[in-house]
Amino acid sequence: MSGAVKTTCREALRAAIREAMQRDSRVFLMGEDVGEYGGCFAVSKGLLDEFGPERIRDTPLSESVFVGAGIGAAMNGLRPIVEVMTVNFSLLALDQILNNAATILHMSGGQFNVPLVIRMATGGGRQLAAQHSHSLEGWYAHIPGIKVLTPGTIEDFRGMLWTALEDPDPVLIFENALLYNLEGELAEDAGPVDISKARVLRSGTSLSLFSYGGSIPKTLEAAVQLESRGIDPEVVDLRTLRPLDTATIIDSVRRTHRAVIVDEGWRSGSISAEIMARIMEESFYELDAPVARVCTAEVPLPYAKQMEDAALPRVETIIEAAMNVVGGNG
Amino acid sequence: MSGAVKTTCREALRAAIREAMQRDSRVFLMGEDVGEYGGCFAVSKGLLDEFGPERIRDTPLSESVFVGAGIGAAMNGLRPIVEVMTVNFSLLALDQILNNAATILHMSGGQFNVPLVIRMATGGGRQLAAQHSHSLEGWYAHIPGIKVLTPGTIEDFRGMLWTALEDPDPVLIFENALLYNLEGELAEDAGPVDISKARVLRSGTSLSLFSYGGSIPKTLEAAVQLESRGIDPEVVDLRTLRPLDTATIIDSVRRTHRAVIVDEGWRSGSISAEIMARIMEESFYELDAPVARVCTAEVPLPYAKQMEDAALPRVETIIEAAMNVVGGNG
Amino acid sequence: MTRRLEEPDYRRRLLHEMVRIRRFEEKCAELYSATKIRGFLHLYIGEEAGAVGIMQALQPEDAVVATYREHGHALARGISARALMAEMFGKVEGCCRGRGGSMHIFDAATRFYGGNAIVGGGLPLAAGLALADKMEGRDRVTACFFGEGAIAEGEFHESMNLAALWQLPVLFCCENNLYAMGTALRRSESETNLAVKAAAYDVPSWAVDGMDVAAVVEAAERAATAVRAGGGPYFLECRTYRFRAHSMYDPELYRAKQEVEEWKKRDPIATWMATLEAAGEIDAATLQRMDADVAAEIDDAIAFAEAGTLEPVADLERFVFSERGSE
Amino acid sequence: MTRRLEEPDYRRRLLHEMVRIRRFEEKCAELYSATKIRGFLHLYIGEEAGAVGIMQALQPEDAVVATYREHGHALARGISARALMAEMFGKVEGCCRGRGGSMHIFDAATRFYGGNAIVGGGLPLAAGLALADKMEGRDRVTACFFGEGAIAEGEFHESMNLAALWQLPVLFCCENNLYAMGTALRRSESETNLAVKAAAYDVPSWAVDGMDVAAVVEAAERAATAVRAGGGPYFLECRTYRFRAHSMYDPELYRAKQEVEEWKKRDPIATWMATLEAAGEIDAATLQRMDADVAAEIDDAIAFAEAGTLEPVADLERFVFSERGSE
Ligand SMILES: Cc1ncc(C[n+]2csc(CCOP(=O)(O)OP(=O)(O)O)c2C)c(N)n1
Ligand SMILES: Cc1ncc(C[n+]2csc(CCOP(=O)(O)OP(=O)(O)O)c2C)c(N)n1
Ligand SMILES: [Mg+2]
Ligand SMILES: [Mg+2]
Repeated sequence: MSGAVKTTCREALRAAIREAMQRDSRVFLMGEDVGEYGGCFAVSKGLLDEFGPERIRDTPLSESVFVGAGIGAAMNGLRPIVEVMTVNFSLLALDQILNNAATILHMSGGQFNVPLVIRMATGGGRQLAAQHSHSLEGWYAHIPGIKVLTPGTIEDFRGMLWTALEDPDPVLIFENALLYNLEGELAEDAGPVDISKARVLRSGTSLSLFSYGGSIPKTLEAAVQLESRGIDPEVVDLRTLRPLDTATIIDSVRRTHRAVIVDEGWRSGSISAEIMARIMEESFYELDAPVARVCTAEVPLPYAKQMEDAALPRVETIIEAAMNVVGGNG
Repeated sequence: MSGAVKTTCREALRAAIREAMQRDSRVFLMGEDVGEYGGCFAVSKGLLDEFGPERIRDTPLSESVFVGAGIGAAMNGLRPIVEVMTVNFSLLALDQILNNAATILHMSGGQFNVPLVIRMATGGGRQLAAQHSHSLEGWYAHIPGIKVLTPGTIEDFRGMLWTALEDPDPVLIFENALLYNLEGELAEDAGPVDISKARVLRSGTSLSLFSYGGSIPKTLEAAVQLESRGIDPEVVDLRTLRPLDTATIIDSVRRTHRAVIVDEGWRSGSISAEIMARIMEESFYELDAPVARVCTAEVPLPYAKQMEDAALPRVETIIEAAMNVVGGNG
Repeated sequence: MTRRLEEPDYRRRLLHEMVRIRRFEEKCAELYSATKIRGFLHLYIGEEAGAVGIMQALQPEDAVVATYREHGHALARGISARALMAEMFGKVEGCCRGRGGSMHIFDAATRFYGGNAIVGGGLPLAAGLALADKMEGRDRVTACFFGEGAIAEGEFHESMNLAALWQLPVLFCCENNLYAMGTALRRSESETNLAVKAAAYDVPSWAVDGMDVAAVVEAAERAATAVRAGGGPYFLECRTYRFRAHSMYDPELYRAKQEVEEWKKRDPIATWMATLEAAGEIDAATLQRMDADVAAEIDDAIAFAEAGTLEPVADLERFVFSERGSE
Repeated sequence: MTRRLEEPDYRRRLLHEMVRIRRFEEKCAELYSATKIRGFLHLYIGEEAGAVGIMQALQPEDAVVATYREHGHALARGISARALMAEMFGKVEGCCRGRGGSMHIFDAATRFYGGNAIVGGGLPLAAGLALADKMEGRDRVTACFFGEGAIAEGEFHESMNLAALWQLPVLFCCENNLYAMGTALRRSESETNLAVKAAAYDVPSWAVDGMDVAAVVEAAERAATAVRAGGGPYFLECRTYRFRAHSMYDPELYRAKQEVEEWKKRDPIATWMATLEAAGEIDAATLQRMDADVAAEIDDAIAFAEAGTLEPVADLERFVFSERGSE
């Protein structure tokens, strides 16, 4: 392995896009303000100069058509990366995602696959209030026919796009906007990553903490603090919410017998609920205590900081849930 | 109580709409083909003649604007019933539902409520294939700020609309299209129903079968067949998927110690998962076996009958799941 | 473009194509009553000149996007009656293994990209297909069919704008049959002159009598030529009428029988037949042979569909994702 | 409509209104840097003549729907600087208890229906507000503000059509500042003459110099009068320009400094001030008093916001549903 460089998730992602465009002339990026503006999160900054307006393609404010156009272009030989600025606006394109992208391969009897990558920023925590703070990746994971990726580490910001572009089917990548500035070390030759597996970020024996995306840093921090309280948590980064890597989840629970799920989605009908259901189905008798979840409160996220903080998963609430699960009747 | 009349869910619903319009001049019905066509499921047949085109209002094919217009009209003193022909088309209006209807009251600090009722047909089983067979009511139940009703009995087809129209906040009613023709007895003076409670349709001791909407008849049939095998199932009609009546669910589980959930949504991230999570959270130590679920296979629904049948919950699959849960390690 | 339209053989072929679609669908209606075909069934009867005429302007490498009312387009595009009928019978020999049914006809060989049952849902796809062609420098056209009802959907607007802005080779084919289910155009659009819609995007447009197959051929060739030459999208309005109900469940309360009868006088098949007869280009014997050929083709398709097999339920989860081996 | 525009008092009031918005927002920018205001902050600086001019044509019982760039509209509509500033400070004394912030100003008293942060998301609401007024026979207007970028969204199209089809009393106010974030109009619309968009729905339209407050007042009064008289919707385009970045995060790579400078020469406040001065309707003393008044009002608003309290987190779940007692 070559040396490591210090970088950010934003830079890692930009490098991934650049490299994909260099590697494969069929790849192009399209979305609102990806070009002249430089990307609303500066992810694509500089790429317009490098690749020109044909391949770094600014779109009008028309989420439904540019997502649908991505589907059509993918079906006709290209490898589009469609950037929907944030998940909040993706609702306008949901018909295209669910009724076309996710459906056409099956419904056409296997004739037409849709090798499309859709990227979007997700998550709260920036005081952007009710219409700009959704975390709907767990919700999207309900839809058969798509894959749902949620990078939570710099390696995945670097590597998931590559793997997604090699996938013959639609892949949605949800990038928690708070992670773009996250710094870390990345191998100089960092490349594609396996998206079929969850990853144990920290081995432990007391309980399993399952998390993904923007909640990973919080969960790792909670783990550190739990350790200082004499608890030895395992931290599992789910990474891909659809298809879920149930095997890794169950394997972890079989070893720790206790679990907490940390998830920035609203609680009811969250991906946490699905994980609890799978643990119930596959390892009920291994559990020493009911699985707990730390989710976002079931409210439209408010602007005021104290209110938003109260609504979102926090290090303290993760610790509290973990303590309850560990201290519980076993 | 007065006498009972034989009727269908369709007739009961039409009677409910008619009565609401007679009772309250602020109520009107709007949607695609609700007027001159007579409603795509004939629910509103005859109402145009009775109430005229101002109050039985045909809309263009513009789901987003007519749902949004329902929100605006509700905020400005009216009581619209917006009919989105089927849930499949509601995706085009999801931005309005999630970012406006569900959000405005909270985000405006309690200033503006949205007393809107949105009705839509839902469900598969009619060989309408991948784009016309969704069951997304459980998915909608993820959204804070709305209520999600799923009538599964003739009483609820008759009564839920009334209660929904009295609600100050947005209420979505999902009508399984296979139930419109369902016949039954209805009290002549049938009126509004409580939407805050699940209902035990059949008391039993061996296990709890939780279900709603289009799966109710199948679940009741499965219960009859289970009885003949010496099993005594309780059948609980969830009725309202948001907010879920957790108390009734937990109460039933505390009595039966075993449960199966029957749900026409796709399995991963289904409302079944949420119910399993709540049972895990609130009555884990009461369970004698893991809760099981019977959901729709995770595929876009195919046209061919044998394939669609294989994908949907069936009486046999419910019985099989129940037998497993009852026979399981306890 | 005039070249072929003057050849009697070609003119007879147009008739044959329309008759084939008509008879095929008449059979479908019977087979629906006989419960051989299920789900929704939307007939194209009365509108045949549109699909037949427009397909004349397409090359094999062009693409087609259609709606749930697409049997005519599928047949005119070259999907076999066998594959189509087997699809409607839900048999694995159907073009989509019986998974799509009447509303979801897909065919890779003829670049037929569905069969879309969401009104307006195909338009963004068409823009994307054309975008890929343009970016790859291919001289292809994507013909996108939709009803006038779709014009009220935001997706129509977004698609027209994108196609015009990026000068994409899309031939927008609006089949204006005056009704969207039970909703007459004037109750769905504040401006019923559809050319003005195209003007809002600076897209050239042309309205053609959709009951006159020759007129449609000419208009389509003119439009496709412009698109293929890199002139960006084109909006073609086919003014037509559906003779049957919207679907098999429609009681047709919203229009007068008289109105339907008036339009039937302009039946595109009868009219074209009369033209050919008047020109002495067709005679009773030819017509009889044509009818017999069509009947034989359809009988064969039905027999094929009947003899077809059902997809095994074990295959239910195949093609949720691609089968990696087969890439 | 000329009546008031000739009165010096009224003309000075227009200036005062614009200055008030300008100073308020200049303070907001400072307070953002001081981290008193957080989240997104979109300034209206340069566009003040639009909100001020159009609000002149509205009555108290009319309704307003706006976007995330709505401080100017909120102030011009009569929401107090205190309630607005406290909202941006996230205080419970803010018009939305501090829950909405800059992008979500709501106020029941002035019928201000948001503050919508989804581009195009307010247009359907406006149609619905107007529908209720029409059905109830009330002579009210709903003014709906949106940027030219929203025209690419399907919701614009659906809303214009519905409003025109049903002749709803909506005053569509398009604030064309030539950019949607970094996307210039010509890179977002194939047809940049927005009047043609209105024509596609048979909606009367008028384009006005949005840097000239008197012109906006006249145009708005003409339009609102037509709408109030039952003539259906009206499309008013305000041609304007934003002098500042799109939001506090925008590096403004997409436009030349020179272009911004050119537009600044047409600053609606400076221009109007010059007009009043030239007419001898305003002098240095009056201007000084005006500045002082405005400064005092804003200082007071900031002090009010500073002194405000934070909503208790225990209230987080209040108003997810209505509080039944309070109905
Ligand atoms: C988004 C959406 N809304 C509603 C429907 C139900 N629906 C199916 S066909 C149809 C009428 C469409 O009319 P038009 O576009 O004119 O096509 P035509 O049927 O006349 O060929 C409607 C409302 C649908 N399929 N999709
Ligand atoms: C549906 C949607 N897509 C994207 C965005 C991100 N966004 C916020 S403002 C904006 C530009 C809007 O431009 P315009 O409508 O012209 O209004 P202006 O900001 O110029 O006042 C964009 C793209 C959004 N808020 N909503
Ligand atoms: Mg039509
Ligand atoms: Mg703008």
